[in-house]
Amino acid sequence: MKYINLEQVQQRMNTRLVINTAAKSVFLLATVFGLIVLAILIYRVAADGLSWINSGFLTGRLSTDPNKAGIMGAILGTVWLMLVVAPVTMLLGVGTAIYLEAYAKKGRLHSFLQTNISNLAGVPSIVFGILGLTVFVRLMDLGGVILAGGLTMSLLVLPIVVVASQEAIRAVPNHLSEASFGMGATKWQTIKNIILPAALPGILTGAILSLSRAIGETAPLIVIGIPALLIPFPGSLMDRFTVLPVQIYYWTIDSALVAEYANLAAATIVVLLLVLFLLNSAAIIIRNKFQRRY
Amino acid sequence: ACGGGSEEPAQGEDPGSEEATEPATGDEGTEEDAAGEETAELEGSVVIDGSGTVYPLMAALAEEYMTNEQPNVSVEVSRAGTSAGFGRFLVENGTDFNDASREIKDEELAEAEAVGFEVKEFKVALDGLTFVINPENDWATELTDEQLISIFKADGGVTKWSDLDPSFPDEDINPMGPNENHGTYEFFYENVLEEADLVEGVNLQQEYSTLVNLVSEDRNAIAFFGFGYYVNNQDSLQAVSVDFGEGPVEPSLDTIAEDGDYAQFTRPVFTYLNVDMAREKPQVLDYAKFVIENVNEFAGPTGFAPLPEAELQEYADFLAGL
Amino acid sequence: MEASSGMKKGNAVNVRELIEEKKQARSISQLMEKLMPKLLLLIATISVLTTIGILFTLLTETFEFFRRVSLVEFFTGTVLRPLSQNPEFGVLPLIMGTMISSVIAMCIAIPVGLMTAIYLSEYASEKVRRTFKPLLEVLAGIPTIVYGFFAFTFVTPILRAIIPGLEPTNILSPGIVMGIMIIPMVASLSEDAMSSVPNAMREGALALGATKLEVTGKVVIPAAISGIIASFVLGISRAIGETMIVTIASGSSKNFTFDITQSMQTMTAYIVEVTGGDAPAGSTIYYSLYAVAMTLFVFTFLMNLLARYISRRFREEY
Amino acid sequence: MGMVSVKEKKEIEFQKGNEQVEQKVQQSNVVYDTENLNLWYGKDLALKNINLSICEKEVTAIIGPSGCGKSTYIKTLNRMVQLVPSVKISGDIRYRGRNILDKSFKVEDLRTRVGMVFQKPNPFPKSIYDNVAYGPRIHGIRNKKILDQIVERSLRGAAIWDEVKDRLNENAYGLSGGQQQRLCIARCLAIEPDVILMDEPTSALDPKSTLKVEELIQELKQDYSIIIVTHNMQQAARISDKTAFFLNGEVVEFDETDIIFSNPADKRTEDYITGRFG
Amino acid sequence: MGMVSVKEKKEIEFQKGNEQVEQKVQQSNVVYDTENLNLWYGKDLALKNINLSICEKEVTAIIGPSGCGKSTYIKTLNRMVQLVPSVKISGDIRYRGRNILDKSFKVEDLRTRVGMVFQKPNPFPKSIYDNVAYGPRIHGIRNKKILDQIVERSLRGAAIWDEVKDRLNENAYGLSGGQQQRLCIARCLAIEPDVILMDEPTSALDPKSTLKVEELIQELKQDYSIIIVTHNMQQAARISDKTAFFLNGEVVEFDETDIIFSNPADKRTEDYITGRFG
Ligand SMILES: Nc1ncnc2c1ncn2[C@@H]1O[C@H](COP(=O)(O)OP(=O)(O)OP(=O)(O)O)[C@@H](O)[C@H]1O
Ligand SMILES: Nc1ncnc2c1ncn2[C@@H]1O[C@H](COP(=O)(O)OP(=O)(O)OP(=O)(O)O)[C@@H](O)[C@H]1O
Ligand SMILES: [Mg+2]
Ligand SMILES: [Mg+2]
Ligand SMILES: O=P([O-])([O-])[O-]
Repeated sequence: MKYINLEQVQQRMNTRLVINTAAKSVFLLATVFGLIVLAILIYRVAADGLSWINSGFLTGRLSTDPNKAGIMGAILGTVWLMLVVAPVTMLLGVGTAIYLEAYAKKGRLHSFLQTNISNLAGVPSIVFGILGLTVFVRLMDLGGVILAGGLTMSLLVLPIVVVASQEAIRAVPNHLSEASFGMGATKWQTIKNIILPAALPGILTGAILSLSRAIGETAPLIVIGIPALLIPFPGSLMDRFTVLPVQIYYWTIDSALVAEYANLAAATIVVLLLVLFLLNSAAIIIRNKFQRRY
Repeated sequence: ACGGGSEEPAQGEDPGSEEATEPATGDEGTEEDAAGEETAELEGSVVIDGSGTVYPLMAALAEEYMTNEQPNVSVEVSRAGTSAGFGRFLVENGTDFNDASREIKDEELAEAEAVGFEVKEFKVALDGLTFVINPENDWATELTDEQLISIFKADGGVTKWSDLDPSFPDEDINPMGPNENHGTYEFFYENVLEEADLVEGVNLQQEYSTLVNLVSEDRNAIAFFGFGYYVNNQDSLQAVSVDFGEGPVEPSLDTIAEDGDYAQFTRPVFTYLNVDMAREKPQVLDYAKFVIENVNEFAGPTGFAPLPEAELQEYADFLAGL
Repeated sequence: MEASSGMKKGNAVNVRELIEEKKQARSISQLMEKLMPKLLLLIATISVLTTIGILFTLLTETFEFFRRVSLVEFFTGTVLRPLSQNPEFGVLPLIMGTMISSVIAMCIAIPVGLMTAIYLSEYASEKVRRTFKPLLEVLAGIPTIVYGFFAFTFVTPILRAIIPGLEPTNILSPGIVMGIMIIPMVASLSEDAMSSVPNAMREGALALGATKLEVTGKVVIPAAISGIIASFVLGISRAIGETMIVTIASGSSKNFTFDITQSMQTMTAYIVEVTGGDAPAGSTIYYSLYAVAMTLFVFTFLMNLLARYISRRFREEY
Repeated sequence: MGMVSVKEKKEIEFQKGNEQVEQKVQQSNVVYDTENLNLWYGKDLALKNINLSICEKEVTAIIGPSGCGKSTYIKTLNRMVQLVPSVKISGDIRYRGRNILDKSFKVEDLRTRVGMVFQKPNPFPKSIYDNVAYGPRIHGIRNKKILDQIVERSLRGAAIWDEVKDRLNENAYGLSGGQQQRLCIARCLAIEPDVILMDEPTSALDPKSTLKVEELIQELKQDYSIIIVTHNMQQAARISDKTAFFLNGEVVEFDETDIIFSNPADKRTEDYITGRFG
Repeated sequence: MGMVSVKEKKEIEFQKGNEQVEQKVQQSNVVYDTENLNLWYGKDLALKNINLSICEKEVTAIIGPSGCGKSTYIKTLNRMVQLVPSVKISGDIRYRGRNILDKSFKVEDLRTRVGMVFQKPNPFPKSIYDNVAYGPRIHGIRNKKILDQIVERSLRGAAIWDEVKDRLNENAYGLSGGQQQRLCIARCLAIEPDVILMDEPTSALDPKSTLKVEELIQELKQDYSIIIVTHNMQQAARISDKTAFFLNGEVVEFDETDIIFSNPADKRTEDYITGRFG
């Protein structure tokens, strides 16, 4: 006895295939939707801002006069901030990742640390701002300076680096470290000579991604307190500063005061996106170039 | 010179009482200081926070000072709002100046005393409380002060335009303004509404840009804020001419001046100086002097009416005495 | 070993002896061996300290706040007027604002994100996937301030042209833009979950004559469901914590309403507003900041726990 | 048709031997008929000019060292190989006379007639019942009673009914590897296929489960045509009627299993079978 | 000492047979001596009462079906098995008389004397030179000249020098699988071990490379004691002097390779060798 009637199957087949094709188009549409928004966003921003970008704008000092205003101060502020964030996050992030992946026994401590990190990854950035305000600005009495902002940002992006580094380390095949152990290498020798070099591309990618997150963050810095007008360029870790996204924020909300500020904001966005684009390209290049071959 | 200056200004001081300072000693000091400072390269920072309304004026001054006077001094201007600004001002090692679009309150002065420093009030310019409506609104371009108050007051009995005048459209009015964070709100609440509650459903916003947008896109909106925000957005807003009893007066730099026709809705804006800071840090004092000397020049372009010279002279004298 | 090292063909070097010789030098590496784990543990505790720091700062000030304002008033009050002469501290308007903006965001992000994930994981060729995924990641990497600007200057005007009565600052526009911002997150995490479903399972279904859609709907999605739902929950917690978009585009009215055309404030935007430069320490409003932040923290914390729970609990075993 | 391994032209004698094979093969009913099949992964030629006829209700074993193209060939028979995007195919494969490589031939159709069992058991992460009912359901059978019957019959057919009949609603991953593999066979039987392809179906199983599956195959061949890939020569010898020996993408020899294992025509076959390489 | 597979007490005859084996084994110099070794992964007993003596300068093959504990045993010999946290061990393993399971025995020391070659070639993602120099370097040898000598000698020893001498600075992943495996052997030779453990060193290689590695093993046994795991019985027969047959974590039989393959004492050995299971 046959339950499956081949003719019926045949008939239904056509409907099923049509539905499949229709669904595929809908899915494609959804995928493209995000990209269209991206295109519009970039087009809009470029249309508003591109004509405002010139060497004066890029190298000039901040000004209340839109025709004189430049964003060098914000660029330098961003660079200074990264000078804090990059080393601090790398040290803390990679260190934590190594500990978790190579040393911590899979037990209570390990799962506690791991849970803690994934929870930190989900804490809103503004709460980190409050932490920074309370601990670095007030308690340690640093004031709203680069160091305070940088440390706040470091803690904010720490989970990104930890998780990325963990994944990179975990992706180093066991047989490599086994080979090293098999030669009589100690654990730290193996980590230093084999695991870290092999995981480096992944770690770097994570580091770059975390930096680009830090470059774009606004809320925590606003909470820490960044002046709306700051003309001198920052010159040390203990200087007050402003950064690109904060400048965008102020110019956006002040566009009611001076209409051209909207253009300045757009122009600054173009610069910021360009920086992020470069960083992300670097990440992708690293990822592709060092694509694992083992 | 120091002794004379330092005694008086602290508490509840009325700007008028400054006449008491001796002009003679002050003059000498000023010249000396001025002579000394023209060559002296100052450095360090001056920290200013406070009113968003006063911000454009103070920012313009600060920029001028840093670019053309003392390039090594960093004057950073924030704009948290008058009250929030006082929060940062009234602490130990707080800000050097606090801009305010209302007068300092007694409690705030008391706090300064508790912390242990002296506060000096400077009026810096005059601002006209401006009521703005949508450009499409062709009926409410002229209103009496009473009508305006009745729109914003809780029991004003006005919710529709037609409540003001039967010839107006039968549509709901959307009143709005800056929120309680702002001195502008407090001035309006205390001096115009005389502390009567605001109407239910008034839309209070933190950012002036939001208000400008709201009004520019809503023909039933009416908002109040500083004259400067109107001047900069004349394309998208129109100001209500206010009839204080002698015919409608359009707010303008002339009418909002101290003796102008719009004076009833005019208010002074201030900056408050931490005098102890000025004594400690030469750049703060120098900057204060610079502000007083140049503020009138910057007032007009940023949407404020200038102060009488005499008043400024008093401040200059006071500073010279420090 | 002695026996073996003697007969090595090499005459010049005796590695065995060299190694024995260098054994002393190895005491440094032995030291490192002992030191590193301790050092690394120390570093690893920083992340714990961060959490403790957050809890500590939030809790002490929150505690002070609740000495001034009752828990009941805070959590049941529908009016938030912190600066008023007679202030009221009901947090419900902020929770409402947060919930509504998040719901709007997820209404966009979940369907679009999931469909994108399905397309990329099940339909797209390897080449398409390799171009689209980084592009979407770009979308995820755009700073939220840019999205705020976009919502305020582009999306809102368009929406206002379509929906009469929409206020220039409203919760709808930032909600939508937030949704767009979260699409890549949902898409990418769901895609990961779906691509990690073993191909063997797809092949099993295909070999029975199933179409791709049937494979996706009846095999891949059920198998990946824990990861997919976790991506939704993480998306929601991202929406709850998002700050700049709402700060710029939804105004600061503390309305307690379901009307999405109105301006509303979220918990995050409230924090920005109150800090706005620097909060006046010691006032009740200053403490309210921490109470709201604590509420926000608890919200997102619960969401994260939920996500973890889901991805563990509902993981299909295969 | 039949097995023709086109090597250098000199090997004429070798070719002659194969023609004999061809004749033998033609005696029974042909299900699958592969002609001049070439298959490339990108630029790598993985199957070289395959000619092979598979007969009805027989077990045909495909043996050969790792990487010789066994899996590739068997997956070509239900076009699963085309899931790899870089695959290019030339030649003909006729299934019951129709060329399955033809555009007009719907793969979904083909695959409802040609079931497949994979190397690693791959049940869906669903209940045992849903696993078996999956195929009938996608083909439109919703009636619970009919589904129940199909499930029971298929599980019985796969000799696993008694072991699972009390836990049909439990997740299939609770079963042992051997049970899972028989479940996969049941799942395949549920769509009432004509041919069953098996790619090393026992290589992930312990000896006991292997035995069970082998017995099952012997039974199934009453009703189905079975093509089985294995790299266990003993297994091929035990269960198959015909055996094809693949090497480097070519069919070296295809004949009755007895002949292949006792008296292979090709030296390489002999070398492989006696374990001289691989 | 020697091989004693303690089974149920009834198997007395079987035990007797083993005692004879023991005597044979004692004739040569013993490198490794395993006594009553039990090993658990968590609660699973993976090695059951293993007794085995490995002799100097011989190739000892370990065969058995998948999962019988071959890898586990060989990894116990250099304590690599302890990288799995759940592992528990009882019994003694004496390497040249000293118990390596003793706390005082540093694993690093042990592993500089006992090299290991793995199933999949696992060169480091470094240059060929750096791969070979890795071991000497971590043991403190920095002198470039000495390193050069070591590298050359090791590569020669692994019969790969001629193929790579012109590209020492290229990445090791540019080599073919078989070359990589010989490189791994060279890397292991660079620290001049006493014993070399090999876990299915050719299972990932093509027949040609397999042959090369097998030849190499034959050569290496002049200087080293080699223990090799393989599931290719032919390979064991070809290259080893002694063979141990593992089943379910136990040593079923351990004897001269010739004897194991021609005349095994145990029925299970015979069954396995003739392909009746596995
Ligand atoms: N997806 C693929 N892409 C590219 N090449 C492939 C792919 N799958 C298989 N190949 C190559 O095709 C050849 C035949 O592979 P196939 O899997 O058919 O071998 P097999 O005989 O099944 O081997 P095994 O016994 O290891 O399963 C091999 O050289 C293999 O490397
Ligand atoms: N890391 C581990 N954790 C738990 N159990 C393990 C682990 N490694 C191996 N086992 C178990 O120990 C037993 C012996 O495994 P082992 O790898 O030694 O077998 P083998 O003989 O090497 O098999 P193969 O031929 O497949 O390599 C198996 O049952 C295996 O499942
Ligand atoms: Mg295969
Ligand atoms: Mg093994
Ligand atoms: O911003 P304010 O001037 O109104 O305080």
